[in-house]
Amino acid sequence: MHPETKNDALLELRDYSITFATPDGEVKAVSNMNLSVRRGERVAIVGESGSGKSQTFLGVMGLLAKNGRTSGQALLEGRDVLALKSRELDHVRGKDMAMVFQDPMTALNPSLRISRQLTEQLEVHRGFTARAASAEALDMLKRVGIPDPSRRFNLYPHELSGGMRQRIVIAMALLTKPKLLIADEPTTALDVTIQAQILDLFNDLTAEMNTALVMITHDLGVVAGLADRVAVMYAGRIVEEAPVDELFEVPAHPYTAALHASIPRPDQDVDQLAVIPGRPPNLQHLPKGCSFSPRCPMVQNDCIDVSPKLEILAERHSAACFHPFPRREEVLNHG
Amino acid sequence: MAERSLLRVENLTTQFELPSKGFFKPPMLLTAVSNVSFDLREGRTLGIVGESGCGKSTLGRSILRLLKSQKGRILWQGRNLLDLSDEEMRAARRDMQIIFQDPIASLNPRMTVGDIIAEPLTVFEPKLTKAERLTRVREIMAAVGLVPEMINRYPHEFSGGQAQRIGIARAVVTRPKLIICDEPVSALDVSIQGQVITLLRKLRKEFGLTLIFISHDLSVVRLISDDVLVLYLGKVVEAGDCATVFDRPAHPYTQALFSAAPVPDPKLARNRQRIRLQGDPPSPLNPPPGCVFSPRCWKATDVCRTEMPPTEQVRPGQSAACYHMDR
Amino acid sequence: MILNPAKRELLAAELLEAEGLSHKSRSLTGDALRRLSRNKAAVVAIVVLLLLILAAFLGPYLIPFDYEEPDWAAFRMPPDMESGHYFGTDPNGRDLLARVLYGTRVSLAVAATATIVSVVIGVLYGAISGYIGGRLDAIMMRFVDIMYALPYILFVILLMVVFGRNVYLLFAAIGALEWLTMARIVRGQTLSIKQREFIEAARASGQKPFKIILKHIIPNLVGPVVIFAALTVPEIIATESFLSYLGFGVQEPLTSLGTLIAEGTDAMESMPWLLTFPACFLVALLMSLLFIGDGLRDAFDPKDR
Amino acid sequence: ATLNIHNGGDPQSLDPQKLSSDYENRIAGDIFEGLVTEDPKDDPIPGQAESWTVSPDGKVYTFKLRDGIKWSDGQPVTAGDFVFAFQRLLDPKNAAEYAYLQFTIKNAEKINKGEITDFSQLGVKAIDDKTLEITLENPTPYFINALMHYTAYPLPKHVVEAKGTDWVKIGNIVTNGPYKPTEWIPGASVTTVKNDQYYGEKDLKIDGVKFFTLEDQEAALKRYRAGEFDIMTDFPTDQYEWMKKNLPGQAHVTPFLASYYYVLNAQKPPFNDKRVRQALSMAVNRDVIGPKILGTGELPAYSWVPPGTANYGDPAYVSWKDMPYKEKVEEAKKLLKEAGFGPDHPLKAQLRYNTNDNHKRVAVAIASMWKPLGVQIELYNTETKVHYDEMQHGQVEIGRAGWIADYNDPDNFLGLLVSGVSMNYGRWSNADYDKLVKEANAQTDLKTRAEIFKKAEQLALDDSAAIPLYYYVSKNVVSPKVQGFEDNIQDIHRTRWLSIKE
Amino acid sequence: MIKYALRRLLSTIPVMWIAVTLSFFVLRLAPGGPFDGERPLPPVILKNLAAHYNLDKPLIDQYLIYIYDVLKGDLGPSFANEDFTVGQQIMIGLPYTFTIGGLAFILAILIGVTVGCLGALYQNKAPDYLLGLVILVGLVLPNFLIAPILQLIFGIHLGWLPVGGWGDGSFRYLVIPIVVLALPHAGRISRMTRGSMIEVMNQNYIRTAKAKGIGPRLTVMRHALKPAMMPVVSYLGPAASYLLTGSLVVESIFGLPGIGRYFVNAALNRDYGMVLGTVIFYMVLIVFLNLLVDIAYAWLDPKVRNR
Ligand SMILES: Nc1ncnc2c1ncn2[C@@H]1O[C@H](COP(=O)(O)OP(=O)(O)OP(=O)(O)O)[C@@H](O)[C@H]1O
Ligand SMILES: Nc1ncnc2c1ncn2[C@@H]1O[C@H](COP(=O)(O)OP(=O)(O)OP(=O)(O)O)[C@@H](O)[C@H]1O
Ligand SMILES: [Mg+2]
Ligand SMILES: [Mg+2]
Repeated sequence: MHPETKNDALLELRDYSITFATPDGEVKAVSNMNLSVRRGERVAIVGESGSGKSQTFLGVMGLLAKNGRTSGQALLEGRDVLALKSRELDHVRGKDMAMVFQDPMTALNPSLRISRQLTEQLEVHRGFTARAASAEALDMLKRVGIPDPSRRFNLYPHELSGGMRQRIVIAMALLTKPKLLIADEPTTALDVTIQAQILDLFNDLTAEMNTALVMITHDLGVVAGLADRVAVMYAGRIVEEAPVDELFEVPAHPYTAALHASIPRPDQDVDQLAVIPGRPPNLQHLPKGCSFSPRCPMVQNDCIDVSPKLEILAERHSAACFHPFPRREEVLNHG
Repeated sequence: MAERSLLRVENLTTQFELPSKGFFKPPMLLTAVSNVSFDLREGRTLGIVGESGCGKSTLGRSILRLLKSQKGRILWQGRNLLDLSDEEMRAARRDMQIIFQDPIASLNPRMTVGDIIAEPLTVFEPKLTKAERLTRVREIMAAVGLVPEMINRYPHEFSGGQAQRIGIARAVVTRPKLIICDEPVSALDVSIQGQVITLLRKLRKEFGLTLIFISHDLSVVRLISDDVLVLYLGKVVEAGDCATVFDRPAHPYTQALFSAAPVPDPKLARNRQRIRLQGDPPSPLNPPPGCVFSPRCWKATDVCRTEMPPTEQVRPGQSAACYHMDR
Repeated sequence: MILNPAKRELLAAELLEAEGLSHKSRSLTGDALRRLSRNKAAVVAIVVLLLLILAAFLGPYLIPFDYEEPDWAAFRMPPDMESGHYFGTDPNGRDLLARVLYGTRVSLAVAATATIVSVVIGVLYGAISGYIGGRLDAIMMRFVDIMYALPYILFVILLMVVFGRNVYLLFAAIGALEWLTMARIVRGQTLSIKQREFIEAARASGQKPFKIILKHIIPNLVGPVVIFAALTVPEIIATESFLSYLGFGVQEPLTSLGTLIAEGTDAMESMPWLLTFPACFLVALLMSLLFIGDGLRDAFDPKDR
Repeated sequence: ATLNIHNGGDPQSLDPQKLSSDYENRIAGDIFEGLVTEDPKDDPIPGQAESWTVSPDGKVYTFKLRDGIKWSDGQPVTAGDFVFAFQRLLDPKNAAEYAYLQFTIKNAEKINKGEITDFSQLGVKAIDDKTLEITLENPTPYFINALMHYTAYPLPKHVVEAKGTDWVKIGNIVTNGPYKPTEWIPGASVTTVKNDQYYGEKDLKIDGVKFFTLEDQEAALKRYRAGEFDIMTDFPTDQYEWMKKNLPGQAHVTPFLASYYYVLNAQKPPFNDKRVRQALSMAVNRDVIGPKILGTGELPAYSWVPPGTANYGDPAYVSWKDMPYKEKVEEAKKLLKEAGFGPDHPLKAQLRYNTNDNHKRVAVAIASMWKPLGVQIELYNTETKVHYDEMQHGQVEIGRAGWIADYNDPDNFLGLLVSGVSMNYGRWSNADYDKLVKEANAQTDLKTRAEIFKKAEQLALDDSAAIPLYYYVSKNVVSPKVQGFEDNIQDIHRTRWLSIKE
Repeated sequence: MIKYALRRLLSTIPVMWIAVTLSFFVLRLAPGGPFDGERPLPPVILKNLAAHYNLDKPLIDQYLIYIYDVLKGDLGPSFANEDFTVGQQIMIGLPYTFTIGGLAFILAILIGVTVGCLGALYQNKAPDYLLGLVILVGLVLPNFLIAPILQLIFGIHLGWLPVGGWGDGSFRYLVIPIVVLALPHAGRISRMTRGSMIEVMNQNYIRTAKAKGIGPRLTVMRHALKPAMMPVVSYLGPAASYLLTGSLVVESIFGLPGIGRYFVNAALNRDYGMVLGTVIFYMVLIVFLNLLVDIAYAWLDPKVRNR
């Protein structure tokens, strides 16, 4: 199902870091990250909220906030997009890689009609006429499940519900059939029926156009249903990377394991909800050793002094931990 | 815990006036919430689920009178909120808070997080000293999983999930009696989600907090809610005791909805069956006659397309509006 | 081997300490000032402005000539080092340097008074009108229309009749008329800001309307307000010199930069120094204000650093 | 060839009875012609009247109209048109502002006051179409001069009666002067062309004139330099030096029948004290004002009537005219001390002037000239309307004023100091003076008349009734290609005398 | 929308009435009268004049007569220019004023918006500072200084353009006045545009637009400009009304027959009829322009629409 050869990598992040300058000091949102995504592959990025998932890919798109800086390399088909001039970057953005933003409410321009916002990239990147672009856009609206698309086509964003806006944003990213689609929590604002529909759509489109999908999500259900491979982030680092089945079956990193354990189960009593103890990391003052160590149930002295590197543990399964594969009971902790 | 009625909503209807297309046409009316009634007792949690765009957020905002409702009553501790003066309403807000669906948009971009969270405190507990307020803010930040050092940052410097937690912190900081949570955990990873839910449970235990919990995440709704309300196109199609409804959904729409919930297990996920609905959801501007779900319902018959089914009790603690429901 | 709980506590405490570096709460204004100090153009502008202020208020004591006393030996004298008239003299034989310094002082005072008046009134008025909306908005805005239409000059004439020739009062009066546009701008911005969700959030927090205006609307107006305030200054100075030209401005022998320039313009070719020096002062003054305005705008925008 | 004249302000009207200023006069005098008109030197010459006779008592003037004079529409100009014009001028309903200039005519004032409603009692009669008889209240030596004024122009009775107030509109208006107006854009210009019905049409060398409205003199000078104007009727004083260098011979500066003075409120202390008035007057260094402060060389004024006024001779002067300035100041200090003012009791006063750059400069200079006397002056300028309103109401301590002669006669100046007249802003009042002026005006013999006037003037000067500062000059800029422009004391230059050398 | 516009227009009637009434009475409070001047008029003449213009009647009667005439569409006589009524004078000057003011307005917007956008794009970089300095000179120097400088350079030394006047109304005559009028407004518009453009460029939806790779030009023109124009548009209403009512300074420097001078001179001359005429004219204009501005708000920010 997924191509194996390494040189087929579509996106490759090498020693990639992001820092933000704030008055209180530097925030290291992403530290020395390495990741590769192959053509047509569907990679899910999960991890703690605030661990740098969104910023990683905003950085790739060249869309960081003004106080953000990237370093390292982000190769898209071998070209380092971080080094591109803004004109060259514009040839790549929207055409070769597209992104669905996390916050659909503010991602749409409140003063432009949906139609305008949807069709323009077709006109710019693919030379469509206005009419052809409208037809294509309408078609896409239908596919993302917007009811009565021709009427909504000419509305302004604020006249739509959150879910609809989310779907507009998705449609926008899909329209140019990019090689790499980055979807940042694309379905959080959607009800499950539409979510399912969108996921199906992602499934179909990635297969159809051999689009690689990077899906950032918190919904492990979505991960389970869609992804081929999963990368788990914590405090700006990838702490584990594995094919989806393996990750769910044998999580190697204690954080992954803890996450897994925290999934609410239908039969569960609320008061037994698992949580990870301690406080989330402060990206301004990361511990010297493993950043998860202050919260890790398995922590040992070596964890505190040295930061573990991402190491291959099994075939296509790597983790950054000195003491991988905890037992389930060990990570369970009821809040 | 005394189980008296805290909030009772009767036949609440909220409409939006949309600008008309033509110069001379009258404005169009969009009925976002239509005739919704429910009763919420103190300390209970009401889950609201439904398709996106079905009016969940509108319902929540209408209850707090952030939107004007056209019809119905909102009885809060026996008083109809719709009759209160602006001043009285402001006082009443002390006990009811809302967590907004869109985390970033609901934060003032020119206020530091600390000020944002402290705002309800300055309004309702003006006697607090600065230091006390700061302590409260720090506590609550820690409780929702935010590093208190971020107190001086501005909203745009946060990730989606962090922003959402700021919203949560602001809502709970005054320990209100009722919180309307509009997708409070959608952007949170499961672990922090657990932490937030635990926090809400704790408040409920300690202060008798009552919740209205709007979410797309059915497993969370199931986990936290006592009662559940299923909305479709602004109308309640099914309501009842959470466990009962989840175990034996009666309305076809509820069934379809539940079947679509993703399962966090790749193997199961691949082999899962779900009910695929045909057709598009109808536009709320001109809802279909009869049952609003009928155009997409696989059980629909002629009567469904012409007449609105009445709400009937399915079994104790569960009612639904359907001619063909599974009893 | 699992770390013992005691060690874990210790670790957490250490971490807390490391974090505890900066726990002071900061405010938008404080942040803004700090950011302003990093904006090169703004800092240069501030320095220029300070120098001008110093010159205007201390300068007259340092030069040997008075701004109203003619030097009977030197009428219309070009800049001259020997006699000590570095900027030359005017057709009344008065030292131009002294007059320019006094003029700067007066212009600064006009600008400050009128701008403050116009900003305070304009912002509050516009924000209230826009935020409350509805009938009140309509009435308040129609009032602005009326104010616009009333003959400005007539106003000034009347003010002069009622209050006599008080310069500062005149400035305040100019400000009280300049606020109209400010109010309209603020109202326009308020209309769109009040649609944003965080305003709804503030209402849900039980904030009173006036507090919402103060804490939520106005901070988000800072950009346009600061910029327009900076733009108001040249307008006020122009208005002042126009009024002086009509005879309603500052009274001789006092003068203002605008008046000096107006006089200098008339002798642009025959006595260029009469124009050049006051014009340079005015340009320096206004340019620095405008750049400070731009800098403040940038500084008050948390997204912009 | 056509001429472009910078004319200053915007004319109020083309109706000669509704005018009030020199820029209107410039147009009106080109398009209308009275019984008497001006030669290039502004001396009266026959206009529409070919000749006239005066009765021995000096009260009845009989004018013989020229043959073949016509309105621009071809209708003849008759004595009736003059009668009509005078009656209309004096009709209170028409409220002509300058009607009073013709109050010397018999019953004119009474008609204007509404005391006489029968207009036929006015002293202007048409004996026949060609003969006009004007009877005066008193013999008035300057009456012929007064007839050059626009209030004495004839009106086309047939048009005014047909069109009412609209008769002045371009398209309706007919005129009897050398030119006729063809276009008027308020705020921009009035254009005239030759009137082919005019009796002297053949001698006109200028085909037409465009009178430009442009109040900004600096801008006007620029347009002049760019060749857009041929004549400027005023120029900014500061440019005089520059023009002398860069436009040699083009700036004309000529004494002008007008004086610039300050009044002191003689009814209120301290200015009811003659010593104070004299001290202030003496302390003004008049010699620096013209050349230095204004820069156009206005001559210092030590008399009330400007030199060169007709029917007069040399005016009377203040006694201390030729004292060196230093001594004047010493004397002034002494006088002030006598009046009770000194360092511990300084004289404080407000000096008012109407808003204008030159007035401001003069006021500033004079204030500093007074400073050594220990006089503390507050300068205060107001708009013209307020200034004169307050001056007339005696609300001013020291006030700036000026007077431009309406007609060339000492009476026009000396009348300013007569008790009770509205232009006596200082309210200086002296019964002897009033008597002398009245007596002089009753005289038919010009020489005695002048002597009595001079006595009156001396009296006023000795009592320091006001502070004359300087005599105005007229300022014109005339392109070298314009010929026939003769400087004269009333600054009147009719286009019919001009020509252009190409 | 039409209903809203009509309602707004109707609401102007009381507003205009108030403005006129206020002005009418305020005017009479001012010292000095229409006939005060360098030469005091003898009491006879003054009496005649007062009777001629109804000024001898009780004030309230004068007011009623005036209102009655206005309702008939007659703005009454002007005291300063007796050959034309107030209405006629305004109508004569209007075409000139509107031509120059309108062109200046368009020029100001074009320059201002362009410079503002460029300034925002190159925020705090060399082009921003340079453009800022250039455009600000026009803003900082008063127009009574800029006008003669341009006259000197282009009219006298270079001889390219006429120094003043309307001439035959050809474009050559209008260039300098239009530029002089437009410059300060261009400067203001540019500063305001720059400021709000920077703010808008930080919005999330601009990030979306950038992500689409449609290039900076479309991003700015299509996505940022509209929202960024919000505060600018508020300024454009008053700016247009300034420009369309002419400017005393520019008219008197260039000798243009516009109506701007009436606004000042009428008050100085105590030309009661003209003052009220200008008030009425200005009211009509400002009400109309503000209506346009409010409509523009709705266009720029669709959320404002369903207020
Ligand atoms: N402009 C900024 N300045 C400073 N810090 C920032 C800025 N933007 C983001 N951060 C910080 O960078 C970290 C990573 O943010 P990011 O948005 O990538 O998180 P995320 O993993 O996407 O989280 P979520 O799941 O909540 O969206 C967060 O801790 C956030 O606080
Ligand atoms: N301000 C508004 N003006 C007009 N229509 C609106 C407005 N807000 C919401 N609507 C409409 O009301 C309906 C209900 O919207 P609402 O936001 O309540 O949906 P929701 O159930 O919260 O959906 P989601 O799950 O996507 O958030 C939608 O059809 C939406 O288009
Ligand atoms: Mg994110
Ligand atoms: Mg919602």
